Amino acid sequence: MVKVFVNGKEIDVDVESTLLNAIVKAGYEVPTLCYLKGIFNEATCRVCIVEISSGRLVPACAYPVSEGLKVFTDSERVLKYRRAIIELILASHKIKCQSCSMKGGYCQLLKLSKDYGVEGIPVCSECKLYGSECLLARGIPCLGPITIAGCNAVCTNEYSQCIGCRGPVSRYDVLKEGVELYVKYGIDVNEVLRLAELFWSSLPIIDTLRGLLRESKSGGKA
Amino acid sequence: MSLSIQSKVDRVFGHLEVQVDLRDKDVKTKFVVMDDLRFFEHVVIGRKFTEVPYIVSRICGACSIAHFLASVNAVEDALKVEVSEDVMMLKEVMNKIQIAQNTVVHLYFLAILDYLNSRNLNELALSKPELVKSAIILNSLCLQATKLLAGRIVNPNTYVVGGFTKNLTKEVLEKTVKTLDKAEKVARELIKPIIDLDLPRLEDPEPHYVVLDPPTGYLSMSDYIVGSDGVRFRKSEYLNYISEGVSEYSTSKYCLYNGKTFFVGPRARLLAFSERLSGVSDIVGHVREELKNPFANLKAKAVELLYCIANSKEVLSSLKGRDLNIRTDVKVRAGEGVGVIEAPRGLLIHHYRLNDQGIITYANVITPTVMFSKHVEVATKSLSKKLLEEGVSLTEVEAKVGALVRAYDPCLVCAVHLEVRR
Amino acid sequence: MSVVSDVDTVISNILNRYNSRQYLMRILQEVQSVYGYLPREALEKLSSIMKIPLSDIINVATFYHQYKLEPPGHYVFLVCMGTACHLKGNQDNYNVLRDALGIKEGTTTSPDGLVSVEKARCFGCCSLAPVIMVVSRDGSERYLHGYVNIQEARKLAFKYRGLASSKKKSGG
Amino acid sequence: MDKCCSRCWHTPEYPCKHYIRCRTEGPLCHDSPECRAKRERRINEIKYGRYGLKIKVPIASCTLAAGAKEVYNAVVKEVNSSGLNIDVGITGCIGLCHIDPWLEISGKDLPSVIYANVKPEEVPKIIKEYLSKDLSRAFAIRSRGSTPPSKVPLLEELPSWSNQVRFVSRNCGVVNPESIEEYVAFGGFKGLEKALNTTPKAVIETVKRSGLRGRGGAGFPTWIKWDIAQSQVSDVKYFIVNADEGDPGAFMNRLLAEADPYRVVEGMIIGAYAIGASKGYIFVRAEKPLMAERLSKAVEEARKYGLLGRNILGSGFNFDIEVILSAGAFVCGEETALIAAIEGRTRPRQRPPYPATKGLWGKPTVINNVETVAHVATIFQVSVDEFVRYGTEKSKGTKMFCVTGSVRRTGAYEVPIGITLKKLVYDLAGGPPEGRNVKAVQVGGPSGGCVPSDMLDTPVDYETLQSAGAIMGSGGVVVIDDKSCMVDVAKFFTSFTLAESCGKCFPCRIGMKILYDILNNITEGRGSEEDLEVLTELSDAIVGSSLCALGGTAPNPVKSTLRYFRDEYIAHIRDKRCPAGVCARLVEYWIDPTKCVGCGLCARVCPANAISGERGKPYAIDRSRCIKCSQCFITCPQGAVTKR
Repeated sequence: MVKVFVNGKEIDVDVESTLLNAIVKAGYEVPTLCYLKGIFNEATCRVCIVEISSGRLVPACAYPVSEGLKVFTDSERVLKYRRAIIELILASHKIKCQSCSMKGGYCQLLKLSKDYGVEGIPVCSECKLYGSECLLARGIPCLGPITIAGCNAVCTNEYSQCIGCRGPVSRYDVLKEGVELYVKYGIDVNEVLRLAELFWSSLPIIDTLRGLLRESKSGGKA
Repeated sequence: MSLSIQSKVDRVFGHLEVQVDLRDKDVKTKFVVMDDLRFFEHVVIGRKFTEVPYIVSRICGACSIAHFLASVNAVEDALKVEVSEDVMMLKEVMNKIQIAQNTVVHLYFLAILDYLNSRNLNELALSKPELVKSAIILNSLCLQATKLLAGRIVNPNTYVVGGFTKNLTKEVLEKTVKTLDKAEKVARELIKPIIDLDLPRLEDPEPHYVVLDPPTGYLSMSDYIVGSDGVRFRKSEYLNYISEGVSEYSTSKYCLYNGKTFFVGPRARLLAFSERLSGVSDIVGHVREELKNPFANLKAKAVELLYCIANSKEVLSSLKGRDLNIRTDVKVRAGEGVGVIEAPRGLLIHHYRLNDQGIITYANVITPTVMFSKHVEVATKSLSKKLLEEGVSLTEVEAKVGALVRAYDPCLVCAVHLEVRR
Repeated sequence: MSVVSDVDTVISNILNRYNSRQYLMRILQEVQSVYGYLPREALEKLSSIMKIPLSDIINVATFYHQYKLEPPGHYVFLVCMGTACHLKGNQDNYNVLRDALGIKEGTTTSPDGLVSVEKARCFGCCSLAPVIMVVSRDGSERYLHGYVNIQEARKLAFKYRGLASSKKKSGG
Repeated sequence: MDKCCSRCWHTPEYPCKHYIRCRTEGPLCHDSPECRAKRERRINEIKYGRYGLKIKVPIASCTLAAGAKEVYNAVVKEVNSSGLNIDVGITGCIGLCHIDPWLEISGKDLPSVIYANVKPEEVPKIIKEYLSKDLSRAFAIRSRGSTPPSKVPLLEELPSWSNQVRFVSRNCGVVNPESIEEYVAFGGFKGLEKALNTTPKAVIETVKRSGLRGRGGAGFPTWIKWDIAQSQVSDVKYFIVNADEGDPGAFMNRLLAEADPYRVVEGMIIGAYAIGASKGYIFVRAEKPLMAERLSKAVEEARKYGLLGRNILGSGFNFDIEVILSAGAFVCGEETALIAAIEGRTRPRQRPPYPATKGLWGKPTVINNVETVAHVATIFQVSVDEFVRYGTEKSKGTKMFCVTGSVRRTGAYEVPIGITLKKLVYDLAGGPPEGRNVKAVQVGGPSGGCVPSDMLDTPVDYETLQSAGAIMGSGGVVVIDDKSCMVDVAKFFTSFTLAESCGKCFPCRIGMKILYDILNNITEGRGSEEDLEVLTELSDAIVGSSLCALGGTAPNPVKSTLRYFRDEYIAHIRDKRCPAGVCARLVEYWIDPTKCVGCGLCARVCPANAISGERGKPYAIDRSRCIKCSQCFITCPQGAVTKR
């Protein structure tokens, strides 16, 4: 048995075991994608990275424990890089992935991407895929820029505004970009907000959006 | 013997219980809707007129297009928007195709089971595979056609107040026509078993009905409503004739036409305009004499199924030649408007009031199910009476009552969204 | 020569010398030295004899740069893409070669199948940068050209295509 | 290495402990003047040729490319035809690539003279002149004790030589790389004999005292690796030498292995003895045939003379070496990937467990690079004290650097660690050619970084280079002048690592692709200011979370260029301009009327019909219509189309 410290919590684990075992034993959680107990621990997805005493980031699923090792499962760096990795993994997926219903909708990756707020692909990207013209340019208030992709842009392809029935993107920067887009095309932000409230009024993110839109309004005036 | 039937009616859109009380000599029946209230009329208040169709189309997954069109009509009426002839026709086509699709689902997946003594679709699929198969095919064909015109199979997104956003090109229309052509072939075969059904005999105790009254054509848009008593009135006056009431036992409202219970829907339409049914007159002949029988709603539906497909096919082929004028620009203004449409289950009324920003300040919606809810009670009552006199077992009665209710094809989720105004 | 006919003999010869997973790399090299590339049949043969999943073999064959899965030309231009060579403009030479030999986008061999042009890793002759090495298909001949500029690259292209065509005539 | 007489009883089966020393210091087991004389004669023959005259021509990949083979043939032809009594031998590359092809003539009582850039046709003249003591053509003279003063400079006085410390490369360009006898004559395998007469622990102790650090890149102290491996209990251990030099711009390993392969073998045997390994592998690029050939030959020879195999030199220690041809993948520089390659698999794996504990086939394995083991051999041949005389506090000894790119004297130079880059670039390599200025120096290959010209005073050792954003790497030093675009350089390295990424872990596989795309956009004038932030963040993420060292260092070029040359990025992004005029999409093409012959090819290939003119007269490019596809530039047979 060796002693390891998971987020400061002292715990004894078997010599052969990995950091993941220790962390789980200590009652903490680390997300994993490629790891499959007893079958696959090649540490390829890097989602399970944690920080160890030396400050290095190591994959929990493959890293062996050692006496007195200190592990931090959610230090700032860890979260930042884990987020970046999830973004990278998503970047290699099709946009469809966001609406993928494989595994009965229990896709680990999608869950993670929600947890870590990297659901950032807006419907706009799909419009571009289909090469349909941008309604904002026509002055039609369209929620495309701030709505999660995955619907194949079924509305915008028919030249009718996106009403955000799939819910908003959870990434602040994307929201921001979207709002900038509205300002750029001179869309009345009240219209946008009204439209957004149609489906999202119960979601916490609507407040963020409100704030952004209000800013843009004041900015628009100035 | 137990003296009351409390029959949970399955194979309908929503949760319905029909109570037949036999304690004293005359039978009491109750049409008890058990879905929760869905205050849609409140939801839309304060929204912009452009959004209302989006919202109300989500009242019902089965007939979203009907609600959509009705509310669009209402808003256009309120804003005094004169949409072009083409748009009108296309709307009608959309509606017809949707009626056809609804009919397929109702007839072949829900209602017909009562007559082919199979408890559920699986059993039917085992006993009559080709029937179920072709029903499914027909359904999907109708859905395809819908998708082509309305953009989606539910909650259409190709139309905004003032006209179509989608550019309905020649290709699109041709595609639709092709699809409908396939559908028609299937339908012709498919409706035979319904037409030949041997329905339970039942004389309609209250043969009053209300239908939309188009100058020409069948299932066309119109501003006038006509009752079986010959009274014809503008849609905007509907409140003077059709009164809404609330029964304490049900979450849905009921309607009375001049204080009489009445029914709407295919049977009513057929009774009114059967002679206008071009192309399918031969079949109409079969069913016409039966139409007094509430059960005959099924046959009426079957007739409409074929007509809708055939007719919309013609219309589209006539349209696809020329270039369509599909947009009318909209000026926001205060106003009041009523939109009426013949939905799959009958007359559907949407009624809004807009202020000068185009914000909804008042909304009222009356769905077919609400209108014929009382009539269902009356009909079931007389049916169960009749059966009891014939001295059939209660279970039998229950089954028959269920079949009758199903023949109306009530949509409870539509019925209950209404806000209760006392 | 038809590949399929003598593939068995070739493989068995090689496997007589080394027959174990650890020599897979060497074995593939030998196969390539015979054919100039790795014919599908050979790989399948290997996998069936050595009891290695074909996927594993393909994995190795595609992972390392040396292996080719399509037949190369009689001569192969290996354009060094080392740092020094890059800085001294071997990218331009590469483009010139492709252009002169009319090699289509996405392929490495000229349409007439005579010569191919490939990017290569540093030969360690950075002192002569930019460097272009030319090897014959069977690897028997190796010519190394240093200080190449685009004019010379053009000349080289034509020179070796000429050699290759003469080879082809002589049934090489 | 023939026996002196029948009394020499050494055979590979029953080896003699003093076999090696016996070869150089005359017979030891028995005392006989004639035997001793025989030995001395042999050594003299080796050094100065049988007739006191010897011509050495370097045969190595680089010199061959420069035409050394022809020179060699010419020499042989001349000697045979003229019937002169001269030995003609081959040798390895001396490291001064700018004088290739060269040859060296030496005589017992004549100076040993080096002739630079020899052409085959001038070989007869050279020989004639040398014999008539006319050294006008000579490049330099090797000082040997007392050399008669002449106007020909001494090799040792040339800046490119005087600043070097030829420690591990002492034999390069001196001995015949194919003859074990010569190697022994020049003190080879002495170190092995010494080592075998001590205990493994003592060997490691010696290495520890020398403070030798891995010359492969990371600079991990060699002795620690050995110590861990030595302390492991295992039936079999492995010692691997990584000669798979994939690092663009570095060729010192190739040079060493080609010029002095036996040194590598000797070092290997010593290391194997230290950790108790019974089997060794040399992993060498198949793309470098000569290197592989020389190494395999060296192994065979050594085996023949009982220096490999059972009971080496009677020490009871068994060890054998196998040369493995690598099919080539840059990632094999990563220890675990190299092991995978030897096992016939691909791709690195997560460390720990480190190879020293669980390596090849799960057995303890030590992996050193060529230069490291060569150093070990030299340390044991010469002495630790000699080694530690050079270098800095933290990193001792000397290191070979390959200075390439825009310098006058490209070559591989061995210098004490801690020498400044300036010295390396200007004094040794002679600085950039006329009219060019050094903009940056790229150290450490694709995983290294760029050091700007104003930081050339940084001493070259592991720590300071790291703090400067570069790494020592295997010692490739590429001098970048003002004609090169730093963004393009970064893009180049990124494309390299992108192509070489094994694709096992996400950060490297997809991160590098995105990095590359962004850089590509920038070089094509489609970049935005935000991109720079993305670059930085992404680079950090990749470094922080990649599986192996390749991913862990791959973004270094981007990071360092971003750090020192942000202005160039900005120039590309803001005013869509490539300051160095490299990025094809951002430069202007124009036709040099003096060079243009008016063939009209360019006009024909131009997809935008931007080129006009009439046959025979200079053509001209219409800037407004030019789409910068660079087709004309590629097509023009005269090189008249130029970038600006």
